[in-house]
Amino acid sequence: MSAILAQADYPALMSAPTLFHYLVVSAFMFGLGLVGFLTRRNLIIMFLCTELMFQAAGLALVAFSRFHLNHTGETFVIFVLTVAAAEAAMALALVVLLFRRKETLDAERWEEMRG
Amino acid sequence: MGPLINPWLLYGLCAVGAAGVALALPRRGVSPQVVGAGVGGAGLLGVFAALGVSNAAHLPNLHFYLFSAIALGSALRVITHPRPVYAALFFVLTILASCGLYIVLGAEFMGFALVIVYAGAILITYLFVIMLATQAPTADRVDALSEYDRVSREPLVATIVGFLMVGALTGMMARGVGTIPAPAPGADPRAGLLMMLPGKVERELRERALIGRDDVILTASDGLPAMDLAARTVRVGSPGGAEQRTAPIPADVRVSNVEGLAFELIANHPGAIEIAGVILLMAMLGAVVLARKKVDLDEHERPAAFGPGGGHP
Amino acid sequence: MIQKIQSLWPEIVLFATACVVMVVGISPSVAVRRSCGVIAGLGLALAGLVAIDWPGPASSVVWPALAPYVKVLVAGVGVLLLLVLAGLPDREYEAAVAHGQRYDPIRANRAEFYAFFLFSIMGVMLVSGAEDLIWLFLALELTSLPTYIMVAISSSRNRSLEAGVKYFFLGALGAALFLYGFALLYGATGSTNLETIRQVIAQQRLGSEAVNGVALAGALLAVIGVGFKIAAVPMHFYTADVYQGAASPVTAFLAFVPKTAGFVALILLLTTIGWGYGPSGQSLPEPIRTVLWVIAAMTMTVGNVLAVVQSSVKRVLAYSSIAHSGYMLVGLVAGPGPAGAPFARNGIAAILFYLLCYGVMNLGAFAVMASLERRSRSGATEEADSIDDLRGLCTTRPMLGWIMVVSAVGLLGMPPLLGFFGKLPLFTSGIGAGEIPLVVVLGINSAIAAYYYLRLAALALLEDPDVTPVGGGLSENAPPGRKFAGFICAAAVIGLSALAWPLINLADGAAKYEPRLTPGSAVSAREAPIVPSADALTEPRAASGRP
Amino acid sequence: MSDVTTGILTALGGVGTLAASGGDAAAHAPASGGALPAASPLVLLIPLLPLLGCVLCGLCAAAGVRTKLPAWLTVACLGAAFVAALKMLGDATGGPGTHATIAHAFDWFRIEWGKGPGGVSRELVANFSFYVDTLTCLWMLFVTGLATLIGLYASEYMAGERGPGYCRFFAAFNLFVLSMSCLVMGDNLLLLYLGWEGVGLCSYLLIGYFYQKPSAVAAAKKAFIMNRIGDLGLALGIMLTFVKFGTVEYAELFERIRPFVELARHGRFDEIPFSVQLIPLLFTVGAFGKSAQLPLYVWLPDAMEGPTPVSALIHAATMVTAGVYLVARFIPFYVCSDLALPVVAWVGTLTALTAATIGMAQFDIKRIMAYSTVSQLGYMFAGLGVLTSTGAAFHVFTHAFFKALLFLSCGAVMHGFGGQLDLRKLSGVRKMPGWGIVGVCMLVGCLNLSGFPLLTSGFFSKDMILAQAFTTPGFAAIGWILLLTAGLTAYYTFRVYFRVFEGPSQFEPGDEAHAHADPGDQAHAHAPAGHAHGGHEHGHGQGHGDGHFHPHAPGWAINTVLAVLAVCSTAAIGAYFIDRDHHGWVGRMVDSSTAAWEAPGAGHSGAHAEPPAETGHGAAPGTFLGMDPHAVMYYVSAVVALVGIGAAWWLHLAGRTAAATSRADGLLAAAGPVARGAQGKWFVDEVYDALVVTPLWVLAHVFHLLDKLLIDGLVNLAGWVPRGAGRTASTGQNGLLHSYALGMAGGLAIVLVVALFMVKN
Repeated sequence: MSAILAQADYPALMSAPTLFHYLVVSAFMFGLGLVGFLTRRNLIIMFLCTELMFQAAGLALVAFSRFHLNHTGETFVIFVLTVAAAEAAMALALVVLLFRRKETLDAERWEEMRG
Repeated sequence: MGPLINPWLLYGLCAVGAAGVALALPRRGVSPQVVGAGVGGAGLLGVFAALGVSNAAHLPNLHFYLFSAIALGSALRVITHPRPVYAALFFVLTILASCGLYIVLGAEFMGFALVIVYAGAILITYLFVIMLATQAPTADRVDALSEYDRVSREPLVATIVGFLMVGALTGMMARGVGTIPAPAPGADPRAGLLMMLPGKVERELRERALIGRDDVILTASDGLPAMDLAARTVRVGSPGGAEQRTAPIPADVRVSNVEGLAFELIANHPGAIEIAGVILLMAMLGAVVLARKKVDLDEHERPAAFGPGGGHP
Repeated sequence: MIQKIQSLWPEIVLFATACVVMVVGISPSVAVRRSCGVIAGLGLALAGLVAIDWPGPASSVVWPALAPYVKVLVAGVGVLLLLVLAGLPDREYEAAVAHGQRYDPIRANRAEFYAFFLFSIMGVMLVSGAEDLIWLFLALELTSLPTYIMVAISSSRNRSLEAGVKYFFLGALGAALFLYGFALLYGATGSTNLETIRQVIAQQRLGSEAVNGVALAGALLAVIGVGFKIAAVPMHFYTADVYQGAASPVTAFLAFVPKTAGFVALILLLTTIGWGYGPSGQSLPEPIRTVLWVIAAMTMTVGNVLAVVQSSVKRVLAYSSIAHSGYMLVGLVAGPGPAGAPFARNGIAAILFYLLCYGVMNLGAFAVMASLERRSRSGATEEADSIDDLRGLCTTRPMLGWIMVVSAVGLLGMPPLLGFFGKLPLFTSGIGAGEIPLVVVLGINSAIAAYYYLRLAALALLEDPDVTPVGGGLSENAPPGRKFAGFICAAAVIGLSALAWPLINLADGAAKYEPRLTPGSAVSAREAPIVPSADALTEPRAASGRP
Repeated sequence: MSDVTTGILTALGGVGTLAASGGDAAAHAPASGGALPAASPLVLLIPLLPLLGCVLCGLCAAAGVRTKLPAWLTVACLGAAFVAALKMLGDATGGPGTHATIAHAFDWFRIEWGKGPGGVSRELVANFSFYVDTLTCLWMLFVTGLATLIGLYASEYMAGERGPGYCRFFAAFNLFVLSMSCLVMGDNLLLLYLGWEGVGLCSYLLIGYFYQKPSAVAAAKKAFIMNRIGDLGLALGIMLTFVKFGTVEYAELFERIRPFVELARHGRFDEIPFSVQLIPLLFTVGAFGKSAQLPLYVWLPDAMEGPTPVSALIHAATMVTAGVYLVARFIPFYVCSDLALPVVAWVGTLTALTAATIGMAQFDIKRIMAYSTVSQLGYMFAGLGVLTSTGAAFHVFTHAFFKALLFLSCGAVMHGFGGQLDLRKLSGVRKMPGWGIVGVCMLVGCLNLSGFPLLTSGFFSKDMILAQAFTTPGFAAIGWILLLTAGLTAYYTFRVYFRVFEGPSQFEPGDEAHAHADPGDQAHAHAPAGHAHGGHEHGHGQGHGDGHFHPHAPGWAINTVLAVLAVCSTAAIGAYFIDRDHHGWVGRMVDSSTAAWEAPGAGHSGAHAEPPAETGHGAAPGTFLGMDPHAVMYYVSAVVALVGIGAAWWLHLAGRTAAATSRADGLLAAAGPVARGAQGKWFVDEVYDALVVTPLWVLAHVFHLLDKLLIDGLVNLAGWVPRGAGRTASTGQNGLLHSYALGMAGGLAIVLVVALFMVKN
C-alpha cells in the first residue's frame, strides 16, 4: 500500500497510519463544516463553520505534505491561516455592522431581495 | 492492489454518520443529540475499523485515534451546540486536536503556530464578537437563547447534501490515494536541505566531538559546502586549509521541521508572502471601514469636514 | 524571483497607488481628498502602460502571453470602471449631510473605496501571473475580499448590507471549496507549482489514460469553487441579489473584475488538468469535460431563463451576466485546440476576446443605470432600477437612452456590433471542438436573450416616457464621468466592431498555447532533492523542477 | 434541427480537414476580388447615399425639424442613388463583356484561421465590397427607383407625423435602402447576412412605427420572431458554406461550386457530398422566412400594421423578394441538390394557393393585398423551382411595380377615409371628386395583378412561369395548381376593385376619423388622419368639431407617384418584347448573371429556349394537353384571368345595384339587367355563399385557424416557455442565504457523485 506515511523520519513511537486515514478525518471535518454552514442561522457560527472547512483543508495539506516529504503543504497552511485571519477580521466587522442594523445575528433576516 | 476499502461499505458508513449528524443538530423540542453523536461516532469508527481490518499492518496508533476523535467530536459540537460561545470554544478544541494530528504528522511548527494564531488569536476575536453581539443571557437556560440559535434550518436536507459530498469525496480519495506518485522508499527529498545549513552541521559535529574545535566545513569549488549527502559525509578542514579530512554526518542530524518550512517559505514562495501581506493590510482596512461607528458632527464641524460648497449640489 | 518581479511592475504600481490613495484620503482638506479618484485613475493607467511596456519574462510556461493581455485588459476596462465608480461613495451623501442629515462615516469612505478597487484589480493581475497554487489562492482572495467590502458599503441602504452579507458568506463558502480542491490537487501531485502539476498529471494520463481520483476530485472542487467568481451554475445563486443590492457602479465592477479573475484562474487550472496531450487528442478528462459541458449549458440556460421574468434592470443584467459566463464556458469546453490552432478554433482566445467585449458592453449598460436616480414617494433618492425607468429614455435623455440601446443590442450579439464579433469565435471554437449540441444550446440561448435585451432596447427607444410616474420623477444627478464612460463604451461597442480584427489578433496572441511535455522530468524533479544551488534563495525556478 | 445538426457534424468532421476540402482550391488570392475586374467607384454611391440620407434625417431629428425636410432629403438621396443604379446598369450591360465586377469599399474583416498546404494562410475574408452583375443591377434598379417614388409618396402620406416621428420614419426608410443594397450588392455572404439582418431590423422598426398600437407592436414582434427562424437557417447555411468551401466570397464560391454543378448536370447527385446539398436547403429556410412562404408566411399580413408606404416598399416590392434574390443568386448551389428545387417549387405553389384562398375571404383591403403578395411570392418561388429564374425575376420586377401601385392606392384610400380599410364600408370611390387618378391607377394595378391579357406586364411574367411549369418535366401538377390560383387571384383582385372603386358611392369613415373628432383623446395624435385635417396643405378647411367626416382626396405627390407607377407597370411589358432572344430584357439580365441556368461566364449562346436538363431525368419537355405550353399558355391564362374577373364582376358588381340607395345609378345601368332586383341579388349571394364561399371560407379559416393555433401558438410558446421556466426557476431564488448555500453545495455534491461514478480505477 503506497499510501503509507511511515516514510523517512516518521517518529518511531508512532505506528503507521495511512494517508487515507487522515483524508477521511479531513473529509469528515469538511463535511461537518459544510453541514454547519447550511444549518446554522447564526452568522458568526456560520462563519466559524467556513473556518472549520479551511481547517479541514489544512489537515489534508499537512497530511499530503508528510506523504510527499516536502514542506509545500505546510507552507500552504501558513497562507491558509493568513487568509482565514483576514477573512475572519472582515467577516466579524461586517457582522458587527449587521448586528447594529437589525439587532440580530439571524441570517434569515436578510432576505429582502429575491426572485 | 484491491481497493483500500469496499466503496459500498464506505458509503454505508457515511450514511450512518449523516444520520448521526442529522439527529444531533439542534431542533425544536427534544433533540436527540446524544443519540445522534453516538450514531455519528459509530459511523466514523466503522470507517476506521474497516480500514484497520484491511490494512492491519498499518493500523494507526492511539494518538491518531484520540486526536481525530476529539477533533471530529468537537467539530460536531461546533455545529450542534445552541450556544454560540460554547460552539466557539468547541472550535478551539477542534483546533487543539488538529494540532495534535499535525504533530503526529511531524509538522511541529504548524501545530504550535495553529495553537497560537488560531486558537489563541482568531478564536478569541470570535468570542469577543459573539459576546458583543449577543444579548446577555440572563439565566442559564436554553430557552433564553435566541430562536435562531436553537433551531437549525433544514437539518435533514443539509445533512444529506453534506454527507453526499463527504461520501463522494472519500470515495474518490479511496480510489485515487493508492496511485498518487510518492517519493521512492527510503528517499527523503528534504535531506538535500542539509546542504543549505553548513553551520548547523558544523555545530552538530562539533558538539558530538566528531570534528575538532577549529575545524570548519570546507567549500567546494562551486561555492557550495563540500558535503556528500548520498554518503552523508562532509569535508572539513582547519582554517588554514592545511589539513583536510572527511567527517561522517550522523544519521540523526537532519533538517528540522522549522528549518525546512523556512526554506520552503522563503525560497519558493516569497511572492506569496508579499501577497499575504497585502491581503492582511486590505483586511485591516476593510475591518476598520466596516466597523466604524456613526459619529455626530456638530453644526460647526460640518464645513470643516466637507469643505465649503462640498455639500451643495 | 528577480525575473518574476519584473513581470509584477503593474501590481507594484497599483499597490503603491493604493497606499498613496489611503494616505491622501485621511487628509483634512476636502480638495486633497477629492483627488483620490484622479490619483487612482493615474495609477491604474500607469499600471496598464507598464503592463504593455514591461511584460517581463513569460509568466506561465504554457501561456506565455496571457498575463500581459489580462493586465492591460483589466487596467483598460478598470479606468472606465473608475470613471463610473468615481463619486459613488459620498457625493450624494456629502450633499445630504450639508442639508442636515446625520453624518454617517460608513459612507464617508472615498479613499478606502478607491483602495479596495485598486486592490481588487491588483488581485486579478496577480491571478493572471500565477504559477503556483498558493499564489493563485492568495490572488483570488485578494480579488474577492475587497469586493465584499465594496458591496457592503456601496450605499447606505439595508440592501447593500444584505448583498454584502450574502456575497461575503457565500464567497467564503466558495473559497473553502476551491481551497479544498487546491489541497487535493497538491496532494495528488506533490507540488503546488502549476507546471509541475501539469507534467505529473500528463505523465499519469499518458500512462493509464485515467486521472487520479484525488486529482479529479481536487480539480472538480477547484473548478466549481472558482465558478463562484464567474457565477457559474451551481454557484450562481448569489448573483442577482448581490448585483441588485450593490450600487450600480459596484455592480458593474462585480460583473467584470471577479469574472475575469475567475476565467483566468479556470484557464490556468484546467491547463494543469490536461488540455493538449493523451492518446485521445486535446480533450479534458472525460468527467471534467462532462461536468464543464453541463455547467456551461446550465449556466447559459438558467441565466437567460431567469432574466426573462425580471422586472428590475439590474437583476436582468445580473442574470444575463450569468448567461454570458455560460457562453464563455463554451470556449473553456472547446479548449485551446491543438497547438498553434487558429483563432477561430481557439476557445481560450475566444474567452479572452469575449471578456473584453463583455466588459465594455456591460459597463455601458451599468453606466446608464448608475447615472439615473429616482425620487421615491418619501422624497429620498434611490437608484433607478425598475425596468419602467427606462421607458422612453431616448426621448427624455437621448444620450443615456442611446447608450442603453447600443449596449443592450450589443450584448444581444446583433451582427454589426461588438457582441457579435465576440460571440462568433465562441461558436466557431465550439464547432471546431465538435461540441455541436453545446453550440446549439448556445444558439438557442442567444435567441432567448434577444427577448429581454430587445425589451431593454425597445423600452428606451420606442416607448413614450412615463409622464406621471408613481413617486416623483426620474432625475440624473450623477458625476459626469459616468455618462462619459457610458459614451465611451457605446462608442466602443460600435467602433471596435470595425476594429475588431486587431483586437482579435491581440486575444489570439495572448492565447498562444505551448504545451510541452518533458518526459520523465516531472517525477524525477519532484523526487530529487531540492537542488542546493548557490542562488536557490533568489531563484525559485531552479528548485521547482523547471526544464 | 437534428438533420441540420448531423449535417453540420458530417460537414465538419473536424474543421481541421477543411484544409483538404476548402483549401485545395486555395490558391486563394489574398486580395479579395482579385479575380474580378473593379467596378466603377460610382457604385459605392448606391449604399452611400441612403447612408447619407439616414445621417441627415438623424440630424434633422436632432435639430428638431418639423417640416417635410427629411422627406425631401430622402427623396433626393434615393433619387441620386437611382441615377447611380442606372449608371451601374449602363456599365454592366454597355461594355463588351457582361461579366461581374467588384467595387471595393473597405476591408471589413479578415481572420486568419490557419495555414494551408504550402504555408498559404487561410483566411475568412469578408469586405465591404459590392458584386455588380446584371442581376444586381436589375434588383437595385427597382429597389432604388421604387424607394424614391415611395419616399415621395410618404412625404405626403406621413405628413401628419411631422416632427421626430417623421425623421425617425425617414431615417429607418433610408436605413432600409442601405441594408437592402448591402443585401443585394454584397460580394460575400457575410455582407449579405448583414443586409439580411438589417432589412429585418428596419422592417421591425417600421412595422412597429405606431408603437402605441398594441397590435402594431405584436405584429412587429411576430415579424421579428418569424424572421429569426428563417435567419437561423440562413446563418447555418452560411456557416456550412464557409466550412465546406473555405470562403464566403461569391467570386470564389461560384468557381468552387463548378465541379459539383458539372456532376449535377450529369445526374450524378450521389457523388455530391450531402453537406453541399444541404446548403441550398438551409438557404431555402432563410428565403422562406424573409419572403413569407409556407409555413413562415403569417407575419406578412400582420406586418400591414405598419404605415402603408412601408407595406408597399418593404412588404410588397423589395424586402420580401430578398428570398427570391437569394435563391436566384445561388442557383448554381441549388442545381447541386436534387431536392432543393422541387422543395422550392412545391412550397411556392402551395403558398400561392393557400394565400389566394385566404385572400378571398378577407375584408380588409390591405390584408387582401398582403395575402396576394404572399401568393405572388409563391409564384416566384414556383418559377425558380421549375427552372425559370428568368420568369421569376421578371415577375419580381413587374410585381414590384404593380404591387407597390396597389398598396399605394389602398393607402391613398386609407389615408383619405380615416383609416377605413373594410371593403364592405367603401364603395364607388372612383366616382368621388378628386379620386379619379387613384381609381384608374387601382384599375391598372388590379389588371396587372390578375394578369389581364396583353395590356399588362403581369400577364406576361405570370405566363412565363406557368408555361415553364408545364414545360419542365415532372411539374405539371404545379402548373395546374398555379393556373387555378391565377383564376382565384383575378377573382379576389377584382372583388376589391369592384367593391371599393365601383358601384354606389358610399363610405363610412374609419376609426381614426372618429378619434380625431374627439378632441380629448391625445393618444391618436399621431394617426394619419389626425393632422391631415388639421394642417394639411390642401386640407379641407372645415373644422371637425361636429364629428362630420369628409374624405379628403390625395394631393399631388400621391397622385404623381401613382401615375408614374401605373405607367411603369404598363411599360414593363416592353421588357418582355425587347431582346426576345433572351426571353426579354429581364431574361438577358438574368442570363448574364449567376442566376443563369448555366454557370456564369460559360460563354453560352444567346438562344436557349429550354434550360439544360440538369435535373438529370433526361425526359422530354412536358406539354400542356399535348400542345406546346409556351405557345398555348397565352390563351389559357388569358381565359382564366377573364373568367376570374368575370366572376368578380358577376358577384360583386352586378348584384349590388339594387341594394343601393345612393346616387350611383349610372353604374347600376352598366351592371346589367335592372330586372334582377334585390331578391335576385340575395339569391345569388346565398348561392355564392353556399357553393363557393363556404368551402373556400372553411378552407381559408382552417388555414387561418392553423395560423392562430399552430403558428401563433408556437410563437407564444416560444415566448412562454422561457417565462414559465423562469418563474419556476426563480422560486429557488428566495432571498435566503441558506437556500443559496444549499443550492451551491447540493449542486456540487451532485457533480461529485456523478464524477465518482464516471471515474475509473
